Amino acid sequence: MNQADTAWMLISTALVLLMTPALAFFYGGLVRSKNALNTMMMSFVSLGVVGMVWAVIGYSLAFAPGNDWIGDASRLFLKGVGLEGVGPAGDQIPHYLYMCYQGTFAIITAALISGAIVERMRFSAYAIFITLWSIVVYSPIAHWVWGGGWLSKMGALDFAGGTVVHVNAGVAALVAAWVLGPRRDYRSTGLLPHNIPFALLGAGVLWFGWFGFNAGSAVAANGIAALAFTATMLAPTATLVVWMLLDIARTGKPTAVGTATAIVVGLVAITPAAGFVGPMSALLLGGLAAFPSYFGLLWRASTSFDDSLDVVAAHGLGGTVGALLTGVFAQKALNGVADGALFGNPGQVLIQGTAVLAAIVYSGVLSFVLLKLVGLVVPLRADRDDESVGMDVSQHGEEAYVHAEGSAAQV
Amino acid sequence: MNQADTAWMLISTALVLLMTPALAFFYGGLVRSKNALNTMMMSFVSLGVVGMVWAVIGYSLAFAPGNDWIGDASRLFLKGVGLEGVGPAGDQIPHYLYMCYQGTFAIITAALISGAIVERMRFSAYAIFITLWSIVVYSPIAHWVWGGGWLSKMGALDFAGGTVVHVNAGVAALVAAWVLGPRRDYRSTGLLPHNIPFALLGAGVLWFGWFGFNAGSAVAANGIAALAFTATMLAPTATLVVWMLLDIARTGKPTAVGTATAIVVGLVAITPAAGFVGPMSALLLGGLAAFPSYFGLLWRASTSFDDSLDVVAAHGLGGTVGALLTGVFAQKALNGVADGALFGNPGQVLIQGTAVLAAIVYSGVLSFVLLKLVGLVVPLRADRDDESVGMDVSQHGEEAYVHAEGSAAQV
Amino acid sequence: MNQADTAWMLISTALVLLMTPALAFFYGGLVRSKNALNTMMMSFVSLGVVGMVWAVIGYSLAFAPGNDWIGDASRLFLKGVGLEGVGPAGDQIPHYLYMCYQGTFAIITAALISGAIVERMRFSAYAIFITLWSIVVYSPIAHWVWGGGWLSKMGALDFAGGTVVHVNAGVAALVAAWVLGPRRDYRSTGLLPHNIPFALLGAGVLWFGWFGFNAGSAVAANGIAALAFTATMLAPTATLVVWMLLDIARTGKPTAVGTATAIVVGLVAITPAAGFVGPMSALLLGGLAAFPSYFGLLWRASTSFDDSLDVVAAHGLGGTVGALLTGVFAQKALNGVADGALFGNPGQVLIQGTAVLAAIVYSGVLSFVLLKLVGLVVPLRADRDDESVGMDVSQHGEEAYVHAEGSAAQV
Amino acid sequence: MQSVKSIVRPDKVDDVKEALAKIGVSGMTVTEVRGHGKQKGHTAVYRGKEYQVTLLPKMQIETVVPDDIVEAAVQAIITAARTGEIGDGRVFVAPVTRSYKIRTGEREGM
Amino acid sequence: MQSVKSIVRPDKVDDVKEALAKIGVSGMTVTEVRGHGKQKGHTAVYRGKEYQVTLLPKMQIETVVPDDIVEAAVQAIITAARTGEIGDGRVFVAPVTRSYKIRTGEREGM
Amino acid sequence: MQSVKSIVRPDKVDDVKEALAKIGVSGMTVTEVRGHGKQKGHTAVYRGKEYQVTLLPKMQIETVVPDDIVEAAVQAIITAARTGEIGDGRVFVAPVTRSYKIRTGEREGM
Ligand SMILES: Nc1ncnc2c1ncn2[C@@H]1O[C@H](COP(=O)(O)OP(=O)(O)O)[C@@H](O)[C@H]1O
Ligand SMILES: Nc1ncnc2c1ncn2[C@@H]1O[C@H](COP(=O)(O)OP(=O)(O)O)[C@@H](O)[C@H]1O
Ligand SMILES: Nc1ncnc2c1ncn2[C@@H]1O[C@H](COP(=O)(O)OP(=O)(O)O)[C@@H](O)[C@H]1O
Repeated sequence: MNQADTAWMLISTALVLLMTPALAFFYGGLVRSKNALNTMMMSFVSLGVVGMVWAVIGYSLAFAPGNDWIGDASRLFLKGVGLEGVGPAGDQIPHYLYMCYQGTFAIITAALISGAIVERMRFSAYAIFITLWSIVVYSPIAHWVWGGGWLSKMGALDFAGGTVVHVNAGVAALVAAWVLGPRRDYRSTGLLPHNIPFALLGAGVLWFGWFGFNAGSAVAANGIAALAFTATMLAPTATLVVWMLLDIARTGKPTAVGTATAIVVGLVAITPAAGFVGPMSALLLGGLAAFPSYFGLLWRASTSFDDSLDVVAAHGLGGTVGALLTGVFAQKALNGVADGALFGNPGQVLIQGTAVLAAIVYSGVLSFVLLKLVGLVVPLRADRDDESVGMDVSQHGEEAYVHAEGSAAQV
Repeated sequence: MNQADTAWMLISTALVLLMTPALAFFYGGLVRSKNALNTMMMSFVSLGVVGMVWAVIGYSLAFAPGNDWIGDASRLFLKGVGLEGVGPAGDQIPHYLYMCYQGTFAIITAALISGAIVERMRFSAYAIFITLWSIVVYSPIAHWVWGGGWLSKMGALDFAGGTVVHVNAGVAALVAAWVLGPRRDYRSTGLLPHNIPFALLGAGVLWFGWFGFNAGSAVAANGIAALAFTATMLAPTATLVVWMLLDIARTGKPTAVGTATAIVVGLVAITPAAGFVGPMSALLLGGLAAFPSYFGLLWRASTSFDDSLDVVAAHGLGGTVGALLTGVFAQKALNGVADGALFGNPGQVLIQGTAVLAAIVYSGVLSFVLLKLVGLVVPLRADRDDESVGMDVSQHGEEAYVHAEGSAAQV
Repeated sequence: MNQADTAWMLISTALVLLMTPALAFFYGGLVRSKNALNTMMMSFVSLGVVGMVWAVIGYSLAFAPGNDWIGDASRLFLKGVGLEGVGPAGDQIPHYLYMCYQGTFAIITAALISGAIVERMRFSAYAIFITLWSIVVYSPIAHWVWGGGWLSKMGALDFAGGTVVHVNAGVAALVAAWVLGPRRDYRSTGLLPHNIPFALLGAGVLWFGWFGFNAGSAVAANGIAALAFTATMLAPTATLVVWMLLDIARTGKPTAVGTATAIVVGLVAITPAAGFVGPMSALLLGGLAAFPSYFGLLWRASTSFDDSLDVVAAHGLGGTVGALLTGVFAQKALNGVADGALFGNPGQVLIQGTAVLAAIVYSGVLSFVLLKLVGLVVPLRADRDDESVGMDVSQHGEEAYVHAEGSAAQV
Repeated sequence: MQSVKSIVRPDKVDDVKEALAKIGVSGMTVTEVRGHGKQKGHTAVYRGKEYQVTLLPKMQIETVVPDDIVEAAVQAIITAARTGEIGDGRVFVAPVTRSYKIRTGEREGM
Repeated sequence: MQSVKSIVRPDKVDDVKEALAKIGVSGMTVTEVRGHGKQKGHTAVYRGKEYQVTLLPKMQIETVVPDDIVEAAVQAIITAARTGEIGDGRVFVAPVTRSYKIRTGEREGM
Repeated sequence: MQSVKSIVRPDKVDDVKEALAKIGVSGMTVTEVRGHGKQKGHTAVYRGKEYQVTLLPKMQIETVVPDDIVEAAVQAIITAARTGEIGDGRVFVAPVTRSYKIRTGEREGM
């Protein structure tokens, strides 16, 4: 067992777990106050249901030997998972810890989807959906890339989950927003965020947690972790600056919501590349990634497609761009794994594209099927009145903020 | 000195320190806005007074050699505490760091009590009370269990403080709520939380910090830390899910306050067990722990006993259940220390029960005596008017939120 | 490469990065709600512009060999910075990581200045100013102290940046507040903070991050890190207690804003001393540091000098006091570097004073020149109307909080 | 001159504003309020107790208009704010003696 | 028909609501306001300066009732909201010309 | 007795309060409101769309005063709250039939 690696992975796992409450604030601040709790609960419930299911089923399907497509059942209920070291000789960490680390990824990936369907999806339907989704969609794709499946054999590079996490969640979000349909008052009123400081808080803490996400994906406290850390720190700085300049060019005013979004987009885009690229490539990649998400978001907002918090633009597009640019900027000299197009290996971009496409198709189809199946059991949307009165009261029997006293009588 | 252990304990200590501000938000969000600052200050002041007193007196009473009941005075003012390594050979960390780590526990334990008496206890009386309490109640009990005292000799298992921290604080909270009496408008109006997102923020950050609390209690970056980490991640997922199901069964609506509470209850319950039990036991323990706290809280709310934020139900009951179940689920094969009832050693439950009982009696009696003594010097309760106008204005001369401009004239 | 050191520096860097969003909340909570976003954005923009510029230019000027006054251009664009280890033999960490760690200091130092000029400075002028400031002021001073420059050769002690960060930012803040002039309604209305819980959140998270700042400045997971950690935990406890007592002596009421401020002052003051002093010296230093800042702030508030959030009193005074007291309390027995006046080396205080003075003069003059230059291109102040309607709307086109629905029509 | 004060559902403010604009009324003052009426509140659950929250979020829109368009304003509001469900709110008409524009100081001729 | 508007202490809203319910008044609109009167405000301390906060949190309850129960409503409110201390607040009665139910559109017969 | 209700810019509350105090009016109730009028709102940008926020933050100050000082109160408010720019707000005067002090229960002699 490498104790230094263990120390780093202990804190990395805690950091990634923290990202889900952070996401709750990033998303929760952007909705109207009558839906603030419901939006936050969509992240928190993932900590419960996906966390449990991961230990019982998901880990086995993703990381047990199995075949090229899916892990086998040999680690259901964490059978055979214990204190023994896993990983390359000299950099081993306890198997339990590795399982936990991967579990935090499953939790946040499922929670990411919620941004597309907030303010209207029935809470019970959502909870059932993400539970199944984490088993049926997330675990297999994780297996393809990190569990020894076909994409890893093909040589696809995905350092910390650009495809597994972000493209995957982005596509599921797209499908979900489309199946659910827009909020009833979408396009008729300005659905302005109720608490932008919460969104900034979420973005700030997400960045902090993302160091565990990306640099932790080295699964060791070594140079690769430092490389990934550097990329994770620098890429979003460039995205933030470019986004602000785009804001200024378009409307004269750099927005706070834009800044929060830019940080997330930069982090998403650097995720697949983090441990493969140098710092100047990271800056470039971060800056470039601002464009598709910025204009994608603009375009989406002009349509009747209500991906409420722009999960597709931020995670779907950002993840795709990141995955492709990983195939451009990767540098064998740094990581010993593979070169990208810029360093003489243009074929890598194709491999990257294949991986993205595979995730899009699989996640798209399966997410659709799952939603339809869940819809047979529980209506996916809240009732018209429940949506209008607000999801906090209708789904949870609570209001997020009560300022006056004496506004409630005990029954 | 083991540098990897040192790295892990540095960050663990920081994590546990962060739990006290997190508690400020967990508690502060659940009170009315006129008492938000006062409630938060009850946690923050502990960082000051208990932190100072720990270095000067508390550490010596808890961790200096002494006898079975209390440490001696040999480490007052940290005499003899320095950069030398402490701990088992091969896993030594600097003595200073160990002292800091333990200090963060003293700070949060004292702050936990405040949840029972918010919205009415005079701030000065509270500050004096917790200062004395940390010396007279916390330090001795910490000595019994972790300082080589009688409970550790008896073989009581308390990995990270189920008895020392949670049962102890829970009992002190019970006594304090009883001595103080209910808020004047308790039972006549609905005392609804003013900012539930703050409570969720608190719960999320508490979970994050709790990894330092539990996995840090291994005082090493090793397999036991990983084991404790795993339990700390999994137990609350089960508590959260069971709590939601209970909510749904009872009212049809899973609440956000319930979710925040469930996370804390799961964390409390796994605290004594974390480094002794396997992951499936952790899930079971977390799920089981939901029941007594859930129904305890329901029952309390139907009485005239105003434990305002249910410290007794969450920490007292949760800690007791956790301590007892540690005696059921502990597994020598994992930690090399002791087996629980499930693994052929039913006697462990009795030992656990004795430890809990000892903490209840000692903390109960001494907390009562201390409150009465403090009450001789400063009235424990705020004046009727001060309580009615709100503790923020009356105790601190501030309002938490001022939205309009120009609502104040300079004197 | 020392993996344990690497693990500790990975998390330390993440901790210091988190301090900038934390600062956004500390500052953002203290302004009026119409300026909340703008205030927060002044911290967030530093993550973008200073972060980028650091990698491209700043690091080279601060840490490339160069001469006594400034680093040379050999590491522009991070040329020659890679995965190789840096630091003393046996405690080496990846060069990239060291660069990142130092970058987080540059980011927050620039952001600290904003507290002096919130609620009135034009956002674009501010962004340009801090970008240039980080190159022209911060990098050289960092070189003097940490890059092998003249102050380090002279033997000035500055463990984690009392002079480089806090005195430096404090002086720039003083100059900026003076050049900008007071807010238009300063002294006519009570400019009360709109959300004190946010300020407490900021202070709590700053403390957490400061462990990375101070204990991380050991650049190793060793005894010195533990020493610095201990000082960073204890000093603010004393500042907090003394500040509360001063509040009580003066007005009878310990305030929450005071508590948040005291935590920051204690952290600032211990910053230069952290790795050089013992725990009881840290307590003393923290307690003493409360006085100048407390009374400095009182005095400032009675003048027409509008250092809006008292950056000068907290960082300027606190940093100066800390730097001087480092020359009093430093203990060679602990760190092997130098003794202070209390341990028989009174000359150290003079050296410390020289370093502070140098920072004051250089930062004061250059900050003034830079502001004037920027003012030639962009007016430094927002228009009268923009200031009156609020900086959120005028600079960013957003409102921080929108509670009612339907208050906006799509264009 | 009369004050037409309406208490409407929060999501009807824009519709009312537009309806008033159509009949030439552009000035109005909007306040977040909580209303109590026939509409059943919701049940809040906190710490195991249930609370009937009977003060529900509403928006109050007050506009002061010349006598001759009072009726038109009332009808415009009623049409725009109606859903037909309990909780739609009220419109109150009350006399206003005089009205001033602060900017110019003149008494308004409406 | 008259508007009975009362400004009361924040912790008296429930009592007033109940008192009104007892005399058959169930509709009302409640607003968070800040009041200035004889009641001394509190001193806020911020950055070493002291501020006299003289606008204190109050709740405003407005109910429009038929003429014949105005007096009863006023007395009910006064009894329920009184503590006898400075700061109890006021009740204002003002004429309302007409009132409409938005849901049905009909002018109310009260 | 009349109600003088003014809608003013948020940063004018203190000035109005002082101006009223000078002519002996000390009681008033202040509410955060949003106003719509001639004043152009600001453009909010969110998710790439622009929104015209036309409901701007204003403060409403209501004070009930005896008939003989209504005119003085109106003038004091207008002077104190005026900037001369669009968006300064309005003052509305409306009849109040009677007024009670809750603390004493007596009808007020103003
Ligand atoms: N008598 C009244 N005085 C003042 N406001 C009233 C009165 N009656 C109703 N309201 C307001 O109108 C709102 C809607 O009334 P409610 O009885 O629930 O619905 P509806 O009028 O559609 O039957 C209430 O929430 C309250 O704000
Ligand atoms: N003339 C007035 N016009 C409008 N509101 C008033 C007036 N006088 C008092 N109020 C309201 O009544 C509240 C209580 O008044 P105050 O003088 O403090 O207490 P009391 O009436 O019990 O002596 C004030 O805070 C204010 O909201
Ligand atoms: N007819 C009206 N009824 C009620 N409030 C009004 C009316 N007209 C204006 N107001 C209030 O006065 C404020 C200022 O009005 P506006 O037309 O913008 O400025 P000005 O009166 O200075 O030209 C508005 O925001 C609104 O709150």
